[in-house]
Amino acid sequence: MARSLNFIDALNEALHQEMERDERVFLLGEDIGVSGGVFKATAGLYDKFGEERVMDTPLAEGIIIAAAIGSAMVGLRPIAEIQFTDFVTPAMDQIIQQAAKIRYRSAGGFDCPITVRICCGGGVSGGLYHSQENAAWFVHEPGLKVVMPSTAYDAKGMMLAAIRDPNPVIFFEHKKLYRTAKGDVPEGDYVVPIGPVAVRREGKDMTVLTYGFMTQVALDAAEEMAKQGVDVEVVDVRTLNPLDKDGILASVRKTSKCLIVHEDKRTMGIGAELAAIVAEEAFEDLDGPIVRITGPDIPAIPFSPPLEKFFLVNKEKIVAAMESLAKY
Amino acid sequence: MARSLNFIDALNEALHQEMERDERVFLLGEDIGVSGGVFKATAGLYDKFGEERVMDTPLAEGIIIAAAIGSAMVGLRPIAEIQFTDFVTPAMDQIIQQAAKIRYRSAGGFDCPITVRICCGGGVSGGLYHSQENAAWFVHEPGLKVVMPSTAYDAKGMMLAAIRDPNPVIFFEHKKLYRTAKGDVPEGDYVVPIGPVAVRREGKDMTVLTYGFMTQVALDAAEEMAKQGVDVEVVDVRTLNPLDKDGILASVRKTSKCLIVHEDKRTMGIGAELAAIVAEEAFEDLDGPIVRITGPDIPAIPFSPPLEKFFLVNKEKIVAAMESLAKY
Amino acid sequence: MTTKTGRSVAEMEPEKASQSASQSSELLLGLYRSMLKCRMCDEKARVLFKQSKYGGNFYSAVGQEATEVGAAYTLRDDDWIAPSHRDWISNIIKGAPLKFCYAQLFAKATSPDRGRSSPAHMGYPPLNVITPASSIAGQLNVGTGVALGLKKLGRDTVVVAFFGDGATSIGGFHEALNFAGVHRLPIIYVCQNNLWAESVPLRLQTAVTDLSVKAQAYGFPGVTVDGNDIMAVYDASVRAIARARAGEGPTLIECKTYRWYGHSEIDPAKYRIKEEVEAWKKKEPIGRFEKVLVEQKLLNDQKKAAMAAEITAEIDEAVEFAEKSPYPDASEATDFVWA
Amino acid sequence: MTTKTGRSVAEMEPEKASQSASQSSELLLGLYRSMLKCRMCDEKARVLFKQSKYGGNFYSAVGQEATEVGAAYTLRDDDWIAPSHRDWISNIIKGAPLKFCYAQLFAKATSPDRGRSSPAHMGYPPLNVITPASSIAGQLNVGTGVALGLKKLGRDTVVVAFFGDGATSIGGFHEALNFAGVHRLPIIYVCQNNLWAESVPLRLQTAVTDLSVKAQAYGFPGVTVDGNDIMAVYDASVRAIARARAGEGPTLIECKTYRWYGHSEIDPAKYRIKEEVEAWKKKEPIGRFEKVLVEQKLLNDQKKAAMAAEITAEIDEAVEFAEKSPYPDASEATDFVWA
Ligand SMILES: Cc1ncc(C[n+]2csc(CCOP(=O)(O)OP(=O)(O)O)c2C)c(N)n1
Ligand SMILES: Cc1ncc(C[n+]2csc(CCOP(=O)(O)OP(=O)(O)O)c2C)c(N)n1
Ligand SMILES: [Mg+2]
Ligand SMILES: [Mg+2]
Repeated sequence: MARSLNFIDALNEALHQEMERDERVFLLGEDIGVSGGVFKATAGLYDKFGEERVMDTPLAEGIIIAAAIGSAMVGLRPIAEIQFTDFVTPAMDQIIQQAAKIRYRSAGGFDCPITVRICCGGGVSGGLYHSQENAAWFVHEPGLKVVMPSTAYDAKGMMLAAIRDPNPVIFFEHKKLYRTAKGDVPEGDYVVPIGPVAVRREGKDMTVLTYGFMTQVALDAAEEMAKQGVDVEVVDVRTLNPLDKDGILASVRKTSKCLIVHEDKRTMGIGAELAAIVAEEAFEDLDGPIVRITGPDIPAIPFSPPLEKFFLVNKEKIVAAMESLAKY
Repeated sequence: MARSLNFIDALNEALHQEMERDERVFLLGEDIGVSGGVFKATAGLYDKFGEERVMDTPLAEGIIIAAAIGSAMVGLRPIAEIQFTDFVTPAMDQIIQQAAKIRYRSAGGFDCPITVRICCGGGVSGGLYHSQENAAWFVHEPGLKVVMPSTAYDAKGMMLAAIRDPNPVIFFEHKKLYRTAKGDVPEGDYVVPIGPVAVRREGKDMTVLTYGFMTQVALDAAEEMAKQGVDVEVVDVRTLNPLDKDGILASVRKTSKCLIVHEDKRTMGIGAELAAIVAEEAFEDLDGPIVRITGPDIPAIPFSPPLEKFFLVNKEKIVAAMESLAKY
Repeated sequence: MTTKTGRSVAEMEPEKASQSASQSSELLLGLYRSMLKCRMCDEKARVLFKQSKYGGNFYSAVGQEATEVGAAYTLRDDDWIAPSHRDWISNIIKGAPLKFCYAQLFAKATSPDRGRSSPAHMGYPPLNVITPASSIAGQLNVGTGVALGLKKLGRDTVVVAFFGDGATSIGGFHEALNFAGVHRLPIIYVCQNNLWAESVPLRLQTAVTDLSVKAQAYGFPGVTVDGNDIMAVYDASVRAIARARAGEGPTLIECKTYRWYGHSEIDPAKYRIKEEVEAWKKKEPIGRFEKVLVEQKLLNDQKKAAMAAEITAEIDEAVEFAEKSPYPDASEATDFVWA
Repeated sequence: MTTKTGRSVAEMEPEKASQSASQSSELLLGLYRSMLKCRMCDEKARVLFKQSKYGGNFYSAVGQEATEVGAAYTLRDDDWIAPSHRDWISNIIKGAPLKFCYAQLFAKATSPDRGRSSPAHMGYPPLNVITPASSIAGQLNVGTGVALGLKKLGRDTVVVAFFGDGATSIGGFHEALNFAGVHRLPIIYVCQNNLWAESVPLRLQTAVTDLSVKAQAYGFPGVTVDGNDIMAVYDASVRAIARARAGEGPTLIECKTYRWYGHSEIDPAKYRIKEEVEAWKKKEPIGRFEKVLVEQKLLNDQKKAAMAAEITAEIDEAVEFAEKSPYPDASEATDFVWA
């Protein structure tokens, strides 16, 4: 049976259920235990499973990841939390040089089935160091899987998929979704496979490739365009590494127009790779340029409300881009 | 007067001359002093300038970068070395969260005029951890400048520009160029500005966007194509952040075809951004798909000779791509 | 009684502030006034947050004033402070005009960073207070770099870097202190051990009891002091600063202290037991020091009230300035990316 | 005489290996044979490199055999080793067949990693030797994670992690040891302090003399032993391993030792003075231990020659296997990216 749940409650439920089902699963991170996490994603787990399976760690992101990697190598299923993606940089060496490469460098001698939960994204007055995205770096790294769900349903289903995946999965959670993305979530066990895109709205005139919180904003913009008679297809690229090329190309080939939307900064954002794939493999199907609507190229989202607003992509910016692309 | 110098000797000369000219300049890094560096890029400097200005540091990339940042903030001009880009990951927090953002977050209250020399690239049997590129991550970060010269002339001129630049400059040196890229280098002081691309070969039929060691390989391929009557323009995108959009677009608009070549892995490599720029802003000028010739999506360049060879882009792979693109 | 951190409160009990008879009354009153000002400014910042006058978050240092003031009070204008998230008041101690401190909270165009950083992450470039990033221990690393630069320039200027107990676990702490030890840099590392890093108690942060032992790994002195005893912090800091100025290298000072409130204004801090909080409140630095000053007849109720009134007036004016200041214009968002 | 590291050689002089009369002759001969095998295999690896039989690089551990053998000799098959770049021989000690060790150097399809890692970066999954990355201290972090996992599984299995003096400076070292201290993990950190990190002398690496003091920062024991005295390393390791197996937590063992050759086969090591090298060669572990065994009549020239002949035969066979093995096919390059 499905009930309507918030994104964060769906996540929380996935953690509860998988920890019950599989005793190899344990959590580690800063403030995830007694306090249940900054956003309460891990609420209730400490009380239920105790401090051996819900570990509040020292303030040291590198060893959080390494402790996960090592215990995964001996057969456990750790879920590590990086409190904010802004603080993933101290763990880069562990994620890039260890997690992404241990299976490859040992020719399968050692596996690394870890899940790394990372809270990301802006729009909640987080400022320069509580609003970053940073997912693009990890899309550059084969050996990692990278996902960013946009619905409560996917939050639970992809979390279960991530934990059970034999690879290191970086699981990005856009903080703005936690309590705004509410939707039907089955009570029982189900998995949303890592890999395929989800077409959130079918349309024939234009494809929007997006992910995370922007999926909802793009859907709003698509509704607006419908009033103007433009039928927009919204593709939620919820798995960012490896990318579902077929799913992406199928939509663009159908609509012949491609708009890419993400909150992250423009240059070398994930939109760059999406655009490159389309420009290389669907060139002959395109009726117009591949347009990116993204954050501007500034170091991070500044705090002051007017500055934050300037950074963020909103419905108006997307609609404006859709309108001009529709003219081609 | 110009003489023919190796890439590495040109670099070394730039360091010598700038340290003589400007006493604020100092070097720090692992093994750069007494031993003159793994590749001898800093040879002779320790003997000339002493251990205060040529500092062998503890084995800790984070503090190497932070020591540079802090001393730049008080008016010095540090040049930090990361011995191999494979070992830049422990310094990510310092580069991304500090160097790239200190000026922005203080609204110009503090500046960060550091140069970070990083040796990168494959093709010398370096294996998984002595062959990486990793430049793409830094192209994602406004506030940083990122360069990768391809000639001895640029090695000196861009190094002088980097040291004098008021921003943090990440200076990538492809190790394969050190002793293969030989060319005329003026004895005196000159600067190759950070920013503009260099058109290394003019052509009218097709543009190749590339950088670093691949520039030479692309030029070889272009000569091969000339024999087939295809006139290829080779654009050396030697500044990777911020990108010279105008220079890139001017060439593509002229030739109407765009091939992108880099050694790095494909997905989220710098070619993605180059393709995205072209697909967005020169779409109407294009006569064919934007093709990328790159390393495959595997975690890093493996050691065993057949595996390394499989990874590397060579003239044959580029020529094959040029031939099929020429058909459009 | 044993706290959740696993140590007995009694064990940590410092009963009253130490007396330094040799110190001038001007100094003692100055220290007192500085602590009082910090406390009042900080409490005001909390009120303003609760009134939704600004967004984001605030990290109160109420209860830790002796540590901040004792360490930074004697710094010269050209000395540096490398603060962290809980050290907004270090700007005040260094002498930054209050109006800029509140403009920072309000993220106005008049703030030193023109509204870029989060409210509590304040620096003040004119007085060498480094604008902090949130990344824990970043200030230790950059601060150590500054100390290297100062040494190279041959100055007798020093750096005071503040951080918490949690920060001692991360690699950046280690790299900074090790480097400073090798090069005998002019820096004072002031660890404000308030027993908690957000909700994580000290026993899960480290297996040691006194964080000052960590200095032994780096070959320079480490001392633990009662961080709620202003004169203890002051004395240790004066010695460490003198050492640093004389080119004798760094010192690690662990100040045992306590934050009264949650980690931030949105943290109810349910992970701490009431007894622990109450016990520490009894040992809070300002009241303790007040008793000493009253005994020495340097302070009385009247003087205290006058002082408070002065500070209140200053705060009110500053808050008004901040409120009236404009927000930065959206177009400024792209400024200061590259020089 | 003072070395470039700033310490006198005499100060470090350990004259002859300690005697452990209580140890069985089988053990003593076993330790000796293991060291001899390591030395011979390593020297062979160097010769093969010089003959261009393989590319990349090799990091010789000649001179450091007592540290490697003393620490790892008593490990069970299910125990783990987390090696670094200089610990190719730790695979041999753990029992990896020699043919795979040479196939690794030759980067053949028969190597444990099918030719992926650099020659010296060998792991052996069947015996829980972790395939190392080059990133210094990575093995300490991952090894600590393994120790956490083993503890959670309730096993009495332990991890031995090897690293150099240089590795003690990087943040990863600190985070690993701090975490292991908090959770009393079953891991033994074996620091092979050979006084140099490539060309960087110890005095530029750290301000301390004995790296074992660093354990104090983490709340577990640290000991410094003569790393060229096999019985000293052995005794300290046996104690530390027993501690770890009993759930009593980690130990840091600093072994003072020396690498005879350059950092790698392409490093002429001109940064070291001849006297330093010669002094250390005199203290090398195998000859020293030999004297003890000869005194105890456990060894004589004949026995020694027989042992060497046996080992030589084993090496020759292994090298032949490696040489005859095919390279991996280019198409394999894309295998093992994702599971
Ligand atoms: C690298 C990093 N990881 C996590 C955080 C989130 N965070 C902010 S403050 C804090 C706790 C800090 O504790 P402590 O160092 O004891 O300082 P205190 O807040 O007690 O003053 C954490 C985990 C961060 N800012 N940076
Ligand atoms: C993070 C990182 N930085 C730099 C290097 C390059 N490097 C390889 S070995 C080495 C020196 C290691 O010294 P030490 O830890 O003392 O070990 P030893 O080689 O003496 O056995 C360096 C700098 C590396 N592998 N990883
Ligand atoms: Mg604290
Ligand atoms: Mg060493």
